[in-house]
Amino acid sequence: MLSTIATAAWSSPTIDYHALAPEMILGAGIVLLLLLDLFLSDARKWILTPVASFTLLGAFLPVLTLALNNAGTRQMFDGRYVIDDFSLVMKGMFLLAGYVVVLLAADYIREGDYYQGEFWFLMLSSIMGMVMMASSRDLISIFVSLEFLSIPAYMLAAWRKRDSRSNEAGIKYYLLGVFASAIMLYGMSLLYGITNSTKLTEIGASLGSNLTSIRALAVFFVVIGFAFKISAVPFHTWAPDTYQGAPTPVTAFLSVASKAAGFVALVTVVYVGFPGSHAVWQPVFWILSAATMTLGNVMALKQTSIVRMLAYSSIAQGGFILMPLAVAGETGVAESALRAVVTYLIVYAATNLGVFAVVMVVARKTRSGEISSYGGLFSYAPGIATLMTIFMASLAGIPPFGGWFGKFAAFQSLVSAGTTWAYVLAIIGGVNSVVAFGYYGSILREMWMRPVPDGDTSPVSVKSSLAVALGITGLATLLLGVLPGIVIHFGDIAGLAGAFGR
Amino acid sequence: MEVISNHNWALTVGTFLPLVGVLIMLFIPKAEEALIKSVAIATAIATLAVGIYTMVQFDFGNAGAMQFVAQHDWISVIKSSYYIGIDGISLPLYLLSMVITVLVMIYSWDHVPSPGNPKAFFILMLILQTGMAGTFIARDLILFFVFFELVLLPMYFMIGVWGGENRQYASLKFFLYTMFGSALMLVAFLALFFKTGAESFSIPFLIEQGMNISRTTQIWIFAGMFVGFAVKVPMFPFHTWLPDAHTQAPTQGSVILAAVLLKLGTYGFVRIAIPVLPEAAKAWAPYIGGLAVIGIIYGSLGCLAQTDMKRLIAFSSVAHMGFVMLGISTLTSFGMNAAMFGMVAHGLITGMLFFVAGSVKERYHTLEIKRISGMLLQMPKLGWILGFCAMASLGLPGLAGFWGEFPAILSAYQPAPGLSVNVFRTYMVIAAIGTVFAAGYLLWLFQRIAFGEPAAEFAAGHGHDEDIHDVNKFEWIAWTPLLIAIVVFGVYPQLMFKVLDPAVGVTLKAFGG
Amino acid sequence: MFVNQFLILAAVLFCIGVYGVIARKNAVLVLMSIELILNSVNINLLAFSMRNGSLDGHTFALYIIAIAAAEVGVGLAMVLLMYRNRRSIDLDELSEMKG
Amino acid sequence: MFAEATEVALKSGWFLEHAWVVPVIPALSFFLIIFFGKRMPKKGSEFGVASMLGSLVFAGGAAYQWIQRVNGAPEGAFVSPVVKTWTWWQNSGISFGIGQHVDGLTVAILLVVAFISTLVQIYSLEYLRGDRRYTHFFASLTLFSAGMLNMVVAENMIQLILGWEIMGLCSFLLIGHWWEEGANSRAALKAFFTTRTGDIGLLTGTAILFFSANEWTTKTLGVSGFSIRGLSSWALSGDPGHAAITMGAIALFIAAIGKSGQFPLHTWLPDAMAGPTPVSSLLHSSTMVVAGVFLVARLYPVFFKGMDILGGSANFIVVIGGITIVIAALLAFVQTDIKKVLAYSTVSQLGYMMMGLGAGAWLPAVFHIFTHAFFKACLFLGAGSISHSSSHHSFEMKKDMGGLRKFMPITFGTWIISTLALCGVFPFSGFFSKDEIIDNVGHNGYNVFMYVGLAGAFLTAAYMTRATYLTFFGQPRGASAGEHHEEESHDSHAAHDDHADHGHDAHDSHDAHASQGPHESGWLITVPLIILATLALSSGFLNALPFGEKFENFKKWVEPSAEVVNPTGIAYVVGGVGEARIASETPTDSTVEEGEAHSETPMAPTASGEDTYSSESGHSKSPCGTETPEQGVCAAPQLNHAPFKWSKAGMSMLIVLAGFLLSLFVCIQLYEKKNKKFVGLTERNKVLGFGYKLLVNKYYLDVLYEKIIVRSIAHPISAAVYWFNQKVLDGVINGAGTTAKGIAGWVYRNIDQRVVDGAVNGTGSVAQGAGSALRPVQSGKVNQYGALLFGAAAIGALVLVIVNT
Repeated sequence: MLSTIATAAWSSPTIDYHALAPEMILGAGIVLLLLLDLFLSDARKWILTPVASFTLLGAFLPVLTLALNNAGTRQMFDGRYVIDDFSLVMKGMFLLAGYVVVLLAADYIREGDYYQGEFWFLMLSSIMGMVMMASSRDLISIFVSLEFLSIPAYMLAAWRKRDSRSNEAGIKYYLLGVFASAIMLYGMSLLYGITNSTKLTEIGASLGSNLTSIRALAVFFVVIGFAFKISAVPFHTWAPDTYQGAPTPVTAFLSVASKAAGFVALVTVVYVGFPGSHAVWQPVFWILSAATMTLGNVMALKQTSIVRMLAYSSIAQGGFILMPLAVAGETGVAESALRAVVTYLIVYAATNLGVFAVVMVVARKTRSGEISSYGGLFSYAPGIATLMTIFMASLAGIPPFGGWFGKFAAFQSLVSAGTTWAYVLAIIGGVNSVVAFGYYGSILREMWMRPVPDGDTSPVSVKSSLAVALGITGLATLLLGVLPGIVIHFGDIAGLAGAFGR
Repeated sequence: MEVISNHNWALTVGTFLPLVGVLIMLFIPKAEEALIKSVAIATAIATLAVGIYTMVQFDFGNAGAMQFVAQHDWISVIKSSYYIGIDGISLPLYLLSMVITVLVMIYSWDHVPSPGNPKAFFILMLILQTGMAGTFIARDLILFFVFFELVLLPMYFMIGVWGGENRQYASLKFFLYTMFGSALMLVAFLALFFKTGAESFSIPFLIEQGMNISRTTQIWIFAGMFVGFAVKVPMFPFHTWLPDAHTQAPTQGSVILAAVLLKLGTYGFVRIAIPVLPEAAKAWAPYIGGLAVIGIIYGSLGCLAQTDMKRLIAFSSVAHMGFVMLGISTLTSFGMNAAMFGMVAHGLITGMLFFVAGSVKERYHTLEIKRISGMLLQMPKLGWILGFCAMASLGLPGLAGFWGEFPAILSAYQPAPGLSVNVFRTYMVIAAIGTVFAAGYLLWLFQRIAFGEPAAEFAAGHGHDEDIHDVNKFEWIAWTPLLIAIVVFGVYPQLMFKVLDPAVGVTLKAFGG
Repeated sequence: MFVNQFLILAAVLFCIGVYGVIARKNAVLVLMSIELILNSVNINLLAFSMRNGSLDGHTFALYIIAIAAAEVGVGLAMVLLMYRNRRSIDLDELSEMKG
Repeated sequence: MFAEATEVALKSGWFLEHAWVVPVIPALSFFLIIFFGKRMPKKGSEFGVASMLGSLVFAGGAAYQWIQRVNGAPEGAFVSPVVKTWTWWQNSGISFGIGQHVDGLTVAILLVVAFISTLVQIYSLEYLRGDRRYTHFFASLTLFSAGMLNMVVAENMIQLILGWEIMGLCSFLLIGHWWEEGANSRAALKAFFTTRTGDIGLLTGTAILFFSANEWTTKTLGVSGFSIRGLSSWALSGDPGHAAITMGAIALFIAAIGKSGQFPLHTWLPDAMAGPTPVSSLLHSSTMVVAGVFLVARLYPVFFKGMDILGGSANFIVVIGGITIVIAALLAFVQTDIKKVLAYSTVSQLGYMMMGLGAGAWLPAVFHIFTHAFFKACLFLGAGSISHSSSHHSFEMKKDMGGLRKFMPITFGTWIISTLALCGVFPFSGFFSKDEIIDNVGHNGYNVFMYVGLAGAFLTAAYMTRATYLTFFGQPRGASAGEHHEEESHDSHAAHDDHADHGHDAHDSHDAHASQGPHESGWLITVPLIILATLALSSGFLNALPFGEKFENFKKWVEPSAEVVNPTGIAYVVGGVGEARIASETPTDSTVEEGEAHSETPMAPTASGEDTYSSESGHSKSPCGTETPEQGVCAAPQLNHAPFKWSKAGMSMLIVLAGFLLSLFVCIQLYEKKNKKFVGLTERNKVLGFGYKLLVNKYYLDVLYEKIIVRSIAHPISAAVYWFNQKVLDGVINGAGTTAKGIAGWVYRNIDQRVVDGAVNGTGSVAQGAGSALRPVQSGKVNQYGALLFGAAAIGALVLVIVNT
């Protein structure tokens, strides 16, 4: 039998270079970084930062061109690698998010003398993994890009070598990550066994909508793998420790980009691979979503360290993003659910990166990660405080800042499903969004209403790169809130929902 | 709805002009306090000018119809549009919000509460102004929601930063309450949207489609909106945020809160909940009325229990809004008119009372009713103004308060067809009893604070003298318009009713008038 | 063909691996256990591939082996780092951050 | 019978057409005083006096022209009131008008009010000279008059309520005029609060009547259900359902009880004496407190039907009136404060009026308002004069008065005249009104209440005698005797002490009084007294029944004749075509009005100020009130009048005389002879034998009177009543506040702060708690994380497997 396969004629696949341009540019950039790092003297390593950032922006250009000349969906490797609106939007998001992270990290890395070259190299590789993830439509490529984006992330988390916390963060992230992906792989292997294919479309076709226990098991295990990535309760345990231990820019990166990547994978798998078996994943997502936002919020209320609080907050946000998926299988909801997820991801990315930018700015001054260190920020750094207020309000979902629209879209798709469970989840979500203000508000309270803890009211100095980051994220947050139309336009991605054939 | 006036830019400008002012102020250094204040006040006055222009251009003969209508795409993908317009119901509140803002700012000229920082303070007030005005002109649920929420943060900071000892608790409570309400409200809006075929969020459209929804569904959707608006009103039992917020808020905050923010809730009922969901409104009316009268009695009792002047006034708001809600719950245009009038009257009067309370606090450094007395001897003008407001507030005929209160009671005698007459007549009697309580607590307050000899600790030569001075220039400027308005609307209520009446008639089409 | 035995074997390996991950305190052993799981997956894939007569399973397995190697590399590096920092590779000591 | 109605033009006139000006004048002058008063030479008082004179002139003119109008009309014809309405505001088709409704009752009361107000203001010029808040005082006084006058001319209920409430406000301000003392402001609060309690009735009653009547009135008369005219005719039209009108009437009467100090809401009235004496004289004797009575008289048809007056059985009004008479009169015995005596006497007089109205004696009751105003005002001003000039600003009869007749002859004389009038002694005015009431009450079959009335007369005579005696006879005591009070004692009875009225700056003049000792007051005080006394003497002859028909002018002028008239006939009376146009000019005016104004009466006279009415010739007894009119409407119920009999009059005279003598005797025994006399008596009783009994009998009588009658009346009964009054009723009124506060406190503490608020805060703390409860999950141990991860997976898998197989 093997012989027959061996003798099968080899035909090289046609490659659409325009479609692959982003990945290629990234790859080129990565290589360039490696070489420069090899040959540059330490004094001139600063060049690496611009290289990294320009690589990302460069990779963003073809994404734009692809988006603009809408030649419809481009497929490669007989549909295993697809560039459609959805993947383009997400690629764009990953690249820009990556760019902002570079801005955040620039000074941090340089001052910390943390092996700049390797750092950028790993970060770009991880972003590359994400970019690939957005297009993967095959179990293998999904797995590969997943590891591609994870493994560098493990190392980035443990980046501060001599800091035992960073180390601990890395190991926890790593072990649990690998464990989860192992479980996921087991699920994938079952899937392959059932459907005799690794291509999502075929899997979707042959899975259909009739479920056996083994199929359910397979689907569930796969879902778990990504549930870990998006740190959904109860697969979230790594997140707080890792976020707290990892270097702040890395935390920002993990909490935004890699979470988003997890969602992308999840959406792809669910929409393309398991459209029929929503009987399995809908309840799973329902439970995950409810548990995630509730537990995330409740835990966040208790935190005193800002970063850890943000970790739980981002867990809770993940819960909100999951909400629409819990009803995505209902008639006619798929599209709005997908739109909601994407919109929310984009808004969340902009806001959360902004938050971390502020955190870094403040940490540079106060040298403390405690929430209490934000006391009286408004009195000596009104600008920063105002920005933070905007970000917090956005996370809490208060108009007119971006966040409200993300929540709105989520609620909208829930209500449009119109089932009792949908309404129940909507109510839970509503209550949670109120509880959430409990801790977002506590930061506002610190900044506006509390005195300066150590009475040091010297103005805060903002590094230019951070200033740029703040500018971008702040503007984006505001713009997304006032004119959400622009995102939602990108979010208009019927292509993927097509798999639902209903 | 067809565009009646070609001045439809007026509303947009009137709403967003304050934000322009904010932008300008952002670039003025903090130290330039006088400049900041004058820019802010100038902006507010300019806004008011636009508002007055709107009023002048307003076609009163056609007050029932939407005017200055402007409609543009906004978030096309969720079928929500930037759709604004103004009619007889919106106009008074729209203007009220502007007037109050101007007056409050003038008052703030030399009353910026600690910890100072007028820049932020005035900026917040301007943002508030935009939110309030926008809510009153929004014709699109999502737009309404956005404006409705927009007022939250500024008020949160006003209370939390410039408030009293217990401000942080109060502000957070205020915020969580309102947010909880609006979360459910949003869900209700969405449900409404989908039940009407997911075609549009525009209120007129929903009014046409709303009655096709099945009764039970309507009731559920209404429930969501009810919570959202009732918290804002606030109706018993959602009122507990109010006393804290009012007591802790700075004077300006209390005034704006009482004068305008509370009206957002009642306005929501009149503008959205009731016309869109007539069936549900019928089903809910008795309960709303019931809660309203409970609120009346309950608020009054609350007042009698208070030892703090400001808190007393705050509770009186609960009682007064009870009258408003009673009027609304009758679902008759008579009661609705009364309610609308009551809103504005309450805005003027209670706003004024809070101003006075603020000035009292500023002079005596306390609001404890026990400690203050003989104000008439030390500050006759302030004392008599307090007396005047108390009289107006307890619904003395010839002053604005009466025309909100009495017709509301009257209307309860004959609720809309389909509502239980006996129930509402009972409400009527209870409400009438409420008026007595009103007289009770207000005069009681006035008697103890204004009459008698000044308390020893504040008598001449006991340290506080320099603070204890009579009404000053800025206070006069800020108060006179309110006082005059109270008298004018009291003597000639027709001024407002002739604007409200047609609009209310249109609103209540579903109930046959 | 007799696929089931392979599947059972894979399942058993999987369980052993999971047990190892949960029960072992020694980081290296945990790594080993994870390897076990991965290999159980490989066995699954190969078995299915044989049954279905398609090469995808094999391809997948190859990828897994390759990436697993990389993973273990990173993993061991981290464990080494841990040993440097604390002179111990007992996972229970990794609980500075909690709550 | 209705067909051959003959159209006759009724006279009208400028003053009549413009009666609404009467309240407007003082209203305007109020603002003048407020804004410019302080800067005027006379501190604004001149505005007040001038405006009151102005209103007096207008009222007089209106009265005169009304009389012309009546005289111009054929005998017994219904003289339609001069009505004008302007739409004040409109709300969903319901228009709230404002305007005037001028008829006999209106002009009568207008005249009284304007007149008394004028005198009182003149009086106050002197009485309050140098007062700290002189200007405020006149402002409030003027505003008060405006309110009262407005209520009297009111065309509809809303306008009436307006005036009613303004009076309430002013009484608050005036009673509390010297608010430095807690007692005064408390009294003010109490007064306002009590009357306000009654107002619940006013509001609900108005609402009930409006909604029940509006349809009918709009249909038939083209006026809203608030219109007094409309309500009156509606009440008699047979349209109203029994429940509605009864409820309405009762509600309104509750308001009247509050305002007119009827039992059981009368307790505020005596306390209201805390105000300056002119205030007591104006507000709490002659004008404001009769507002309640006026309300009943104004809407008489409503009460007539609602309370089923003349229905044979006792009704609410008459009962309340009766009780009030006795209760109040008894209370008057135990007072030592002269103003309180007068206050209670006022209450009991109001009781008479109510009883009269309740028993169908409409005219005598109204007439009693009229006459009572004069002599009661006179009495109060007299009391003021005493305290002002003789008793060192004290009102304590026993402590500070006595034997004043020599010092203040004018005051004394006027006092005596008014007292006689009050007691209803022939030929003083009181006789013609009060006696008529008693008489008609009996004649209408309310015999029990006739006796109550007579008993009241007896008591009145008795307590007035006592008061007079204590004040003017015997030896000067206390302040009148020139003693100086220690400041403490001075303040000890501060509540009724006018020392504050000169302010602290005027202590010299203050002491001047004392040093001079008792003396007659200045002309600004005595002149009003004299005028009032004259009227107290003479006003009765306006309706002197005993002297036959031609003396019954008041009846002729004031009482509306009960007669079926053409609805358009009434409804047309928008004050002539001219005013009709005015009415129709107001944009939001109800179209109905124009409708009936123009279409329904084609033969509408063109001359402005002429009205049409229709009378049926040879029509003996009107069906009004008894059965429903077939066509047309009634404006007033058919009442019957008791023929005057000297016998009855004589009887009541005797009773009064008895009361007088008895009281006088007792007083002499008590206050003149003191105890030594009967101390000796008892000794002699013990010592002497049976034979002297007859002699002794006198003393037995003495003892009898003193120990038993007086004591039993004075102490147990009236003390009991007083106790009941002070403790129970007062307790209720005051207690209402305190208990309310108590409840409030409890609710606030437990419900509001604990339950409602607690629920909210509770959720917060729950969330917090949950947070800490969940922390162990985040143990930080990798293996446990892994276990959790896989555990969740396994459970999920298990569930799915089970579900899907």
